[in-house]
Amino acid sequence: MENFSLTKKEVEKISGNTYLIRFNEWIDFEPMQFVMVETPNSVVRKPFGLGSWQGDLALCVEILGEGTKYIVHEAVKLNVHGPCGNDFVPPNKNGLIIAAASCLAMAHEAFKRWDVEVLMCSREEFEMDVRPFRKIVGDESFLKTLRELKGYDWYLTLGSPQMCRIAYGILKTKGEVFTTMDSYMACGIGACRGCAIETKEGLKHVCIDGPIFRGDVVWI
Amino acid sequence: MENFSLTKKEVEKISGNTYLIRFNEWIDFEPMQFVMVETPNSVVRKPFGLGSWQGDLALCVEILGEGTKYIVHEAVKLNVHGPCGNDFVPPNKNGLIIAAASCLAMAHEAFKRWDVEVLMCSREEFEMDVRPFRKIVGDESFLKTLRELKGYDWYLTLGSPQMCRIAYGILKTKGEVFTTMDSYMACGIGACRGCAIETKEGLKHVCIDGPIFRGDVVWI
Amino acid sequence: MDLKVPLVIASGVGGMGEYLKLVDPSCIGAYTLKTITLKSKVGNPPCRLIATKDYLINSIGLENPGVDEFLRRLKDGEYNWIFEKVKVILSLGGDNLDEYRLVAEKVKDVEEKFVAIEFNFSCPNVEKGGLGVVTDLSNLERLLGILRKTLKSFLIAKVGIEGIFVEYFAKMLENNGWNGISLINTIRALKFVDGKIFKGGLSGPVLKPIALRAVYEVRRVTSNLFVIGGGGISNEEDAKEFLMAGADAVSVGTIIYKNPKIVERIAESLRRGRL
Amino acid sequence: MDLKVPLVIASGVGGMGEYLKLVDPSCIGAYTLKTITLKSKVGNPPCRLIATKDYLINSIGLENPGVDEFLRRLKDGEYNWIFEKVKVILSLGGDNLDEYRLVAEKVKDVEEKFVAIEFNFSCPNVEKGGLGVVTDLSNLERLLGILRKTLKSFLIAKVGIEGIFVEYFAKMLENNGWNGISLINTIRALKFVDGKIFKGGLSGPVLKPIALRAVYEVRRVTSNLFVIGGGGISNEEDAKEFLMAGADAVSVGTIIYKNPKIVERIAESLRRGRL
Ligand SMILES: Cc1cc2nc3c(=O)[nH]c(=O)nc-3n(C[C@H](O)[C@H](O)[C@H](O)COP(=O)(O)OP(=O)(O)OC[C@H]3O[C@@H](n4cnc5c(N)ncnc54)[C@H](O)[C@@H]3O)c2cc1C
Ligand SMILES: Cc1cc2nc3c(=O)[nH]c(=O)nc-3n(C[C@H](O)[C@H](O)[C@H](O)COP(=O)(O)OP(=O)(O)OC[C@H]3O[C@@H](n4cnc5c(N)ncnc54)[C@H](O)[C@@H]3O)c2cc1C
Ligand SMILES: Cc1cc2nc3c(=O)[nH]c(=O)nc-3n(C[C@H](O)[C@H](O)[C@H](O)COP(=O)(O)O)c2cc1C
Ligand SMILES: Cc1cc2nc3c(=O)[nH]c(=O)nc-3n(C[C@H](O)[C@H](O)[C@H](O)COP(=O)(O)O)c2cc1C
Ligand code: FES
Ligand code: FES
Repeated sequence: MENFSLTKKEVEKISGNTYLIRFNEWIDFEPMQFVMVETPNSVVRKPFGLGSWQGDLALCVEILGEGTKYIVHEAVKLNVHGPCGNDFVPPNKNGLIIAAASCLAMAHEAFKRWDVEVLMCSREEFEMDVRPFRKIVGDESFLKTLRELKGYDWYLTLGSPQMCRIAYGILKTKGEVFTTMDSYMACGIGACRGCAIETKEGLKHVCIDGPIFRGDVVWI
Repeated sequence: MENFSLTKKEVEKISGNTYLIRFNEWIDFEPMQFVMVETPNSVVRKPFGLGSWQGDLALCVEILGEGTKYIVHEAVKLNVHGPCGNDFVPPNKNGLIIAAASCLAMAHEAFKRWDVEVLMCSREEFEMDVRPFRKIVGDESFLKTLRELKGYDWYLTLGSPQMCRIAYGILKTKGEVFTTMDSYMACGIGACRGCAIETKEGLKHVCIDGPIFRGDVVWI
Repeated sequence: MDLKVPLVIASGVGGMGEYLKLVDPSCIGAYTLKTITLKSKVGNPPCRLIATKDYLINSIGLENPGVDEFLRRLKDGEYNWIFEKVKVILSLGGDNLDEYRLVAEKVKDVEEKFVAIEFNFSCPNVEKGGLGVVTDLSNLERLLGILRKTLKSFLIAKVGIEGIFVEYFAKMLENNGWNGISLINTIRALKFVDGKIFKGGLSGPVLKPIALRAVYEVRRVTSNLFVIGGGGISNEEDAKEFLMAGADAVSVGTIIYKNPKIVERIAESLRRGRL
Repeated sequence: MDLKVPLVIASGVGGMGEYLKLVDPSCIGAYTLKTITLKSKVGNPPCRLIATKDYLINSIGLENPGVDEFLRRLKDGEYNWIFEKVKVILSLGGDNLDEYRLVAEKVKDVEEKFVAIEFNFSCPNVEKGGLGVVTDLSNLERLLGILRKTLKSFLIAKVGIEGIFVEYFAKMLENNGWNGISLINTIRALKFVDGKIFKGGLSGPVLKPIALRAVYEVRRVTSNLFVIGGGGISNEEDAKEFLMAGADAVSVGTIIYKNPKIVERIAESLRRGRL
């Protein structure tokens, strides 16, 4: 856990409103860990999953509001702290990551370390080469592909709560499902107690108990 | 008293940080009345003396902070209300107006209506043709000229509190002295009671009792 | 209280009707006059104002001519033009509990001119009175009873968030037969201006989340009181939120200084919302 | 209270020492732990936070393991690493006056580990207790006496601006032999988020003018109390203003979320100011 100042090296559009940002600096992290990023539009920092691309430290950011717009289009340097959250230790078996465009860099680092397959999903066409990953574009295709999936022991879904929730509904009978959980954060390090979510095992804190949870613990 | 929307016609630098702004619209007013101008940098409007130049309605604005900067450099349209304050009825005698650059347009309208002489003062060189008015540049020259003045029955000083205060000290023995008074304002129309100043005759309100006061009432 | 638009001009901000020159009177449900106290007050020494884009701090100190002079002017017809244009709420205050009682006595025979009488229990800018009265709860409660008996009017208390919880005050009002509560007044604040201390009451946009909560908490404990909600209302959306939080009408204050026309826009949106 | 830098980390914001990983401990005069209550609390249901550039509203609800579990962890050495790095202030709370008394009893034999003990009389996010205790003044005053007798520590009260005037509370503290007062806690607030009501305590920059005034008013009536001033401090200038308004030390809260390094800058400026 440390303070870092990251300088942007390159910004590329992945698809839709989602961008890949590579940095000049490197932070040591484990897959699924995240950083808290300062933006001028909020008194709290905002969480973004750590990843890599072409050997550089990378964040993927979907523009939703002022903060993400700032990160993608305005910032030159970012004040961040991290790495936050737990690393995820995948079951020692045959798994698949299903990732939204905003989780490309996260998925990529996991792919490198775990030797796992990755399926990249997006509502809009990809405008970037995301090889070696397979691409799925559009809701229909997403649902169809997920329904047809077989042969994996576990799945890890990375993306919006809605996407992960839907994927869980389809995949829960096919293997163990793990998922990112979303929560409003202030500290990212267990201090503020703001990132609580309700789970079957009681309240959990996304920043110190997550960010990855078992699907059957957080959803019915 | 009305709401107006003024559109800028032309902005010219008078001297230093002070600009003359002419507008496409006209507001009927008496010399020395002012308008309250909305700026994005404050929850209250700010007062500026009404005047004219080359037949157009004009305000002269010295850039001091964010509000005046906005008015001069950014605004296209200004929301204002006015005319506020009393018109000043000059003694029916031989008078002189001593005006800072920020009061050029005010002085000009008074000149037109009252057939009075005007002395324009500025710390910095004039960058605009202020004819037919005589110019005084710099502190020394200002003090010297004022000390040498004679032959007027009354004087009206228009400018910063400091300038008017100093002028009063020099002129008070030479004739009747009238002066603008400065005060923080919220409404400009007598509602908020915020623009109170202390005078020998008790508290006065610049917006409804002024903006012009007799020097010997507000100063020793 | 029957208002054609659920919007009132907050006390003090609009002085003695001056903004009727800049805001279409048909947009105003009621116009609250500047608080009148038993004795005249010259107010606080200048400087009295400091503003930023997010707030205004004022230190007017209830400058007003006192109730006797006010009544003289009223009887002389000086305010007739206001009554011709809008419904008027009279705001009253005093330096101590006794003065509240006395000022109420004084206005007894003109009370029917006003759509409501609002007692200001929360002016932060006077040494005595104003906020001070809420520190003596049992006497305050007794006073509420006396004022209720003295006047037949629709009685409103103007309450701030300091010194006493708004919901406790609201319960007391309800128990004593009062009709309404006006929330919130300015909050005591301090700002350094060129290294010097400037003290006054905070108003404007920064108040909104605090004022919304006050309205909500009061509405939770009382259903009878007419709640006038305000503090930081700057636009149509803000006004709607106060109604959603439980207010029966909104009050607009500081925003009128930024742009009187916004009051008309807010009124228009409230009218449409009612249909 | 002897602090090498007149800067404390505000209770709750810094959890149980987590920010010692991101802020140089030598910059911190004292680190206040999250409020510990008699019974454990799971806290409020999510969502618990909403932020803008001007403020944070939190609805944590004093989530904490309760005093017994806290003491177990303390005795097991779980917090030793904190004590090795900084002076620590313990923050305590309860659901009613009795629980304050009981929680004080419980910590009696560990009190010398802390540079001070702060009682939180002002958490706006719990239904009972917190803010509620200030509504019963005579019992509150009695409690202050009892707590003073129970503990030998440097005793601080954390006070908000609602329910009771800060200066009244300060006088009560002084009369009962307390050592300090920490001003201000969050203010109850409400925000509509996607049309839904979100309630919590307001912190961050918007509090500054209100908090400065609270410090000023308290300093006016007491000279003995150690005043920790905070609420909206965002930079060196803000911190200096709190000292100028009468604080003996400043507390930093929400700003640590925006940038932990700012705490170091503020500390540095305070250190320089002392020379
Ligand atoms: C552990 C974690 C990892 C994440 N990783 C990524 C990522 O790699 N890429 C990505 O694009 N997004 C990621 N997100 C989501 C991202 O943090 C939000 O989209 C971002 O904060 C929105 O900021 P904004 O200012 O643009 O939006 P706003 O306009 O402020 O809000 C838009 C949405 O973002 C949410 N949000 C705002 N502030 C916060 C905050 N402080 N904490 C959490 N949520 C907030 C709001 O609830 C709202 O729904 C992650 C979220 C979490 C919890
Ligand atoms: C009756 C009257 C007529 C004026 N006419 C002119 C004029 O013709 N030309 C001109 O250049 N200036 C005039 N001024 C001064 C002008 O109003 C201020 O310079 C202006 O408000 C500064 O705004 P700002 O945002 O740039 O400055 P800020 O950075 O906000 O403050 C700079 C200075 O302006 C003063 N000020 C800020 N807001 C107000 C306010 N609402 N009311 C009064 N003072 C304020 C502050 O006290 C401060 O000293 C007049 C003032 C008065 C009282
Ligand atoms: C300049 C000024 C004068 C005020 N005078 C009074 C007053 O005399 N009586 C009163 O009850 N409230 C007074 N107030 C408080 C307002 O009525 C209102 O409650 C407060 O400003 C909060 O609302 P706002 O944020 O919409 O302005 C005054 C406020 C301002 C800004
Ligand atoms: C997330 C969060 C949790 C808090 N928890 C506590 C707490 O447990 N005890 C307490 O006394 N104050 C608590 N506070 C209040 C802070 O200590 C501080 O008084 C308040 O936030 C105002 O200061 P600031 O504007 O610098 O944040 C909390 C504040 C926040 C934002
Ligand atoms: S974000 Fe603060 S505890 Fe998780
Ligand atoms: S500016 Fe409001 S009364 Fe003069």
